[in-house]
Amino acid sequence: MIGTVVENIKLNDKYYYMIINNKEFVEKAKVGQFLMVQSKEYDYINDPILRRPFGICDVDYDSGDFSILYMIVGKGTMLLSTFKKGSKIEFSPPLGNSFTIQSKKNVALVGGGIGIAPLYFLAKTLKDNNCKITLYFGGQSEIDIVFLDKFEKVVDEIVVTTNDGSKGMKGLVTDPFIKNIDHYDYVYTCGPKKMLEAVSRICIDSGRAVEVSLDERMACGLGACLGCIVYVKDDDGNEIQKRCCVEGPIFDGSKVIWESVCRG
Amino acid sequence: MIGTVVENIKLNDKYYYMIINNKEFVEKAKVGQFLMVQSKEYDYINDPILRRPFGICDVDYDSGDFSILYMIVGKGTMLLSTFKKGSKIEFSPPLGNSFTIQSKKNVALVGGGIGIAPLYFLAKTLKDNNCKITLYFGGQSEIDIVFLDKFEKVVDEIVVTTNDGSKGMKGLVTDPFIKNIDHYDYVYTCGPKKMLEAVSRICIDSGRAVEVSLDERMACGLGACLGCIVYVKDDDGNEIQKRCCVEGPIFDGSKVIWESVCRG
Amino acid sequence: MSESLKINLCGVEFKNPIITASGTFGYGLEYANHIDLNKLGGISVKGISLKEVKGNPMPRIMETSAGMLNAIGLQNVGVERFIKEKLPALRKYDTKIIVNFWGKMLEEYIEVARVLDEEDVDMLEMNISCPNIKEGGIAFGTDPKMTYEVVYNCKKVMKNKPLVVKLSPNVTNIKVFGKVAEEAGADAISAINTLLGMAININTRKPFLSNITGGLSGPAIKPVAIRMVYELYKTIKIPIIGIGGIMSYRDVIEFYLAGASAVQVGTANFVDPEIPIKIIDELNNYLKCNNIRNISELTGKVEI
Amino acid sequence: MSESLKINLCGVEFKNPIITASGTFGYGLEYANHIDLNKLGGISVKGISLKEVKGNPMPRIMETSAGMLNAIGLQNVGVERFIKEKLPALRKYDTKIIVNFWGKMLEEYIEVARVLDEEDVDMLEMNISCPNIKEGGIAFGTDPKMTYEVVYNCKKVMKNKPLVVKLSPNVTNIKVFGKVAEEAGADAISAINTLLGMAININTRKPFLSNITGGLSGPAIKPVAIRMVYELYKTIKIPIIGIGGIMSYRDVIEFYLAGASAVQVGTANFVDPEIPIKIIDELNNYLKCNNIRNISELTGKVEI
Ligand SMILES: Cc1cc2nc3c(=O)[nH]c(=O)nc-3n(C[C@H](O)[C@H](O)[C@H](O)COP(=O)(O)OP(=O)(O)OC[C@H]3O[C@@H](n4cnc5c(N)ncnc54)[C@H](O)[C@@H]3O)c2cc1C
Ligand SMILES: Cc1cc2nc3c(=O)[nH]c(=O)nc-3n(C[C@H](O)[C@H](O)[C@H](O)COP(=O)(O)OP(=O)(O)OC[C@H]3O[C@@H](n4cnc5c(N)ncnc54)[C@H](O)[C@@H]3O)c2cc1C
Ligand SMILES: Cc1cc2nc3c(=O)[nH]c(=O)nc-3n(C[C@H](O)[C@H](O)[C@H](O)COP(=O)(O)O)c2cc1C
Ligand SMILES: Cc1cc2nc3c(=O)[nH]c(=O)nc-3n(C[C@H](O)[C@H](O)[C@H](O)COP(=O)(O)O)c2cc1C
Ligand code: FES
Ligand code: FES
Repeated sequence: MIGTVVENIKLNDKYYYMIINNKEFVEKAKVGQFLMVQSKEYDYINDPILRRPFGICDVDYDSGDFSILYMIVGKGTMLLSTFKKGSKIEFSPPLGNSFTIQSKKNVALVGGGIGIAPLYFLAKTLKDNNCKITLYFGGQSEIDIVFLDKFEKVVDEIVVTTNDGSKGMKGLVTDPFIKNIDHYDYVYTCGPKKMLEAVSRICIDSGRAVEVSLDERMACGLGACLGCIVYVKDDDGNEIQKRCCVEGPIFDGSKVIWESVCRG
Repeated sequence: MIGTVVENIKLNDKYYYMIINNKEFVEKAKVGQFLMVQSKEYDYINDPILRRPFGICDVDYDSGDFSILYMIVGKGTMLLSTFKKGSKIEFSPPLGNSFTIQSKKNVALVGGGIGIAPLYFLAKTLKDNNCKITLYFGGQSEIDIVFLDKFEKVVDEIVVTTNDGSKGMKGLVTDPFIKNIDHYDYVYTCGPKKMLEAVSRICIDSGRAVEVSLDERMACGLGACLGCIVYVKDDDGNEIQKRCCVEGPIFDGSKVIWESVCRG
Repeated sequence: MSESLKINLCGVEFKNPIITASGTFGYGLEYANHIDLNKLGGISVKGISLKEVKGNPMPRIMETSAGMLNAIGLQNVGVERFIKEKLPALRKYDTKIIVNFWGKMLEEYIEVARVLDEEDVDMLEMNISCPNIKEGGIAFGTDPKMTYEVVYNCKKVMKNKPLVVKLSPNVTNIKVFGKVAEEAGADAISAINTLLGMAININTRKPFLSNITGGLSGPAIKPVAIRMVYELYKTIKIPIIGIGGIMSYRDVIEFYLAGASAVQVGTANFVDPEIPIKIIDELNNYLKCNNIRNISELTGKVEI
Repeated sequence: MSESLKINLCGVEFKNPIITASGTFGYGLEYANHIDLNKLGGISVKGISLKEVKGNPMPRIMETSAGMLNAIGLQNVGVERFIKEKLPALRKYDTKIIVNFWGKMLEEYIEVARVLDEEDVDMLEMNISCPNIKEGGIAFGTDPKMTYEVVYNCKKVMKNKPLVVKLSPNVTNIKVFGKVAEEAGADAISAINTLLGMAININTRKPFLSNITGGLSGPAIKPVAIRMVYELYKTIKIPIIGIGGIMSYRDVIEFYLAGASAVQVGTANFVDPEIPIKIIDELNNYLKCNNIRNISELTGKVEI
């Protein structure tokens, strides 16, 4: 698919927010899905070569806009940050499975750093479904706490933590979360592997359902290359392979075999 | 060296004109020299990889601006055409030898297509040296005849030819040139190999000195890789090797062994 | 459908010479919702073995300059499930099906070839880049004697289908392997498979791939692939399917000039699943503009 | 000058491990007006032969995706003129001089080695990627017996200088060649030379290089180079100079982790002559930030 860059906003030195217009994409997009974005503007250039996966951060059904929130990591995201308003950009349709949407429940969203990205679309959808939402948002430092103003309008409560205490409480996001776990019926989480694993264990221990969104390196995004395998337990407890791009990126946190997950 | 793009003007679908600011470069630039330009904006991208050679088209000692006139050929020039005003651009210092500047002579400049580029800087310099200048400018078609308004202010006479007759006389640029060869003391030429060879033969036959500017594929531009060899006859008539980037790009047209020249 | 792209490869009629490369196109079906499979000349499916294989631990892929490394570990559902679960759905599309296959021992190669030869597929493509566990891990594709053995013995049990042998580029002299495969009865050669490479994450100090090394593919390797197709064309008489870094119709023409009679598009499918279709359209256009009646006229037409 | 980059390679003290690669840096002097040669760890000069060589007809170079092909044809002024015309000027700079050399026959290799061993140079680097005209064009670097012969015989006549043997990557098993060179007396290995490639101009239908094929270099080949350095490090005890696609200090670290004790920067010199100097500065900084006392601590430290 091809879209037009509506905005490509630098939030700070580490994070950017890109709004893209494409009606067809927006009509198909489901909450929790991702897309593969071509980060080079010219197809006659072969470096970088693969598309990059990003979670859908927000969609606007009226305007046909959708957005990604991204962190500068390497050459793909550096290039993305150079896209100017009005440029054309290439990407896949919405890919992967989606979050299960609860209604009228007390839910917790636990986001670590850039893991916050798909949680915004989720929060909006849950709000529409009359959930009471608490956002736990952890980062390394102040710079990682972005998008708070947007979340404030959607969620009922926000708890911020940073490792260095430069914003919110000092510590890990799981510290306040574990204390309040009893308040929630359902938990959704996205972020670094260590955090997802910790959140999942907390949920398992207290009998809460938890959905995690996983990042695996991807080449095709379509289930063809088998580059993005995640090992999970099936209902009988057997270890089985799932493709993060097709059967994921959303998994039941209690089923994931965490040692097999390689992306941070 | 690093400069700032002052302008990057699309002249038509095939030709662009880029003005770059760098005082140090301009101070060093000699007429007939070229530079190696990095056509990608980000050094973390490895395709395209090599710099591209372009003739110095014009310099402005006051402002510290210089310019290149370029034709879209492949990925390097396509990328160059996307540079925006104000962007940084990387390039080598002025490289190669330079044209011999005549004073108070009747001179002819013979340019074919993009070969016109270095002839503008040359024409300005010759005019400052009180030469009477005729420009012969040949192209495939109307689209190839660019920069005429600029030349009009500098040269005394312009003869335009196109292969298809869409602008100027129909035919080869050598047709009118051969008729008038007796008027000139000195000839300078740049363009496709076939034209350079023809112009050189005409000059040899009528005993005129001729300087040609040659394009060879280049990797280093500094005389190190030996990728740009041109075979010429030395004073004793022996075939010797010259590096187009160091001992060229300007050669005595009567000495070049034309079969050895591979670039069109 | 255009006449100018129709080709006949070992008796099989392809509507065009654009085949998606094994391992980059799954079992074909994964792409069915994204592009029109009916437009493709053919599909070479993920390498099939006798039994299901789970592949390597993660991570399995990494990008490099103008290329990528993969060490999927030949994960596949095994020949039986392939025939039962994948083939019927795939056969509904109007495109040729090439089954890429491999084994850990000679006997496995022979058995898979025997089984597939009886099935409703168009061609078999033997991948000899995999290490032979019986012979201590030396790949079938890097020892000419082993190449001969495996090709000869598979061909012996195949009564119906043409056999394409896919060569490894990780050899000193590709011509030797082309020649040996031809002598052993191969109907065509496909070249090249991936170059063996490695990349290390300097932050973690670990290799990017769990398998340590992996196969390098993409435009980075195209010059090596073109050279090998050229060398093979001068050496053997059977047709060559050119593979390696194809991104556009220009690359296809380049492979044809070097000596190819068809091509496979691999990594490009990840870059944009539309690329094979775009290539077909652009090739059509190119041939028309250049008054070339059939693309086969270009095979080996590099002017030396 | 920083202690953290100082290395000792076969008894020669380098102020840093960044050496410019043979053929990409001329005789060094070409770059003297463009960068400060005194900052470089060393310079490996263009491959020298017994007699002057004029090289291949044009065209000799072509760009490819993230790389380039070259078929310069080993043009050089010959050992005598090199010593007379180039070496004295080059020696004025405070950097180590490695003389890359080659021959068309065993006897030429030996003769050049003998001559250079007596000169004021720091190391010899034997290029064995060139075809041996006596043995019908088989490269010295693709037949282990020939590799042994040429290394052993050159080493025999060398009394003073360390001998680096530069391996060709166009072989099935690089470990065999590293082992053989080591056994024959090589003091170090450098790897890799260029991969054999080819590119065709689809408009003219001619190869882009007059020589038809050429050597592929640049970031495109880095994964192959890293893999080979890693394989060599596991196989031999003598130090390895890593080469292939180095563009930044990160690539240098990657080569070190794979097993390199020094590196050479080649194609990058064309991209920007400042790159080797930038790399040195950035390495310094990297080592400081990571509390690494000397870069040698990183050799072979990839975590498997
Ligand atoms: C399903 C999914 C959703 C994602 N959503 C977001 C998001 O909303 N916002 C965001 O900033 N990032 C997201 N990521 C991570 C994002 O894809 C990477 O940060 C990005 O690909 C880095 O590319 P690069 O070229 O800048 O980095 P490089 O390190 O240069 O990339 C090299 C290769 O590694 C891959 N890679 C690098 N980091 C990651 C990673 N963390 N996960 C997967 N692949 C990686 C790249 O895709 C590329 O193929 C998501 C990843 C996945 C799989
Ligand atoms: C001394 C000199 C002066 C030049 N001056 C000008 C000028 O003023 N204006 C202008 O438009 N062009 C000029 N050229 C030609 C210009 O360098 C090429 O058109 C340009 O490099 C094409 O790059 P590309 O990536 O668009 O094409 P591609 O074909 O994709 O380039 C591939 C490779 O081939 C080389 N190449 C392609 N065409 C040429 C060519 N004609 N000459 C040399 N190398 C080539 C490129 O540099 C690159 O390394 C000059 C060349 C030389 C040697
Ligand atoms: C992820 C991936 C998986 C692959 N799996 C196979 C395979 O199972 N069998 C095989 O013969 N080749 C396999 N290959 C090699 C490709 O079919 C092809 O030969 C190679 O990628 C070069 O082509 P390309 O540069 O167009 O990708 C695989 C390549 C990739 C990138
Ligand atoms: C133009 C050119 C000329 C070369 N000439 C030589 C040579 O004379 N001797 C040699 O051993 N290697 C030669 N090489 C190979 C390089 O020294 C180096 O091994 C190779 O380019 C890989 O490194 P890179 O990717 O950093 O360029 C040459 C490479 C290039 C690009
Ligand atoms: S990314 Fe290819 S299978 Fe998931
Ligand atoms: S371009 Fe390298 S010697 Fe001329």
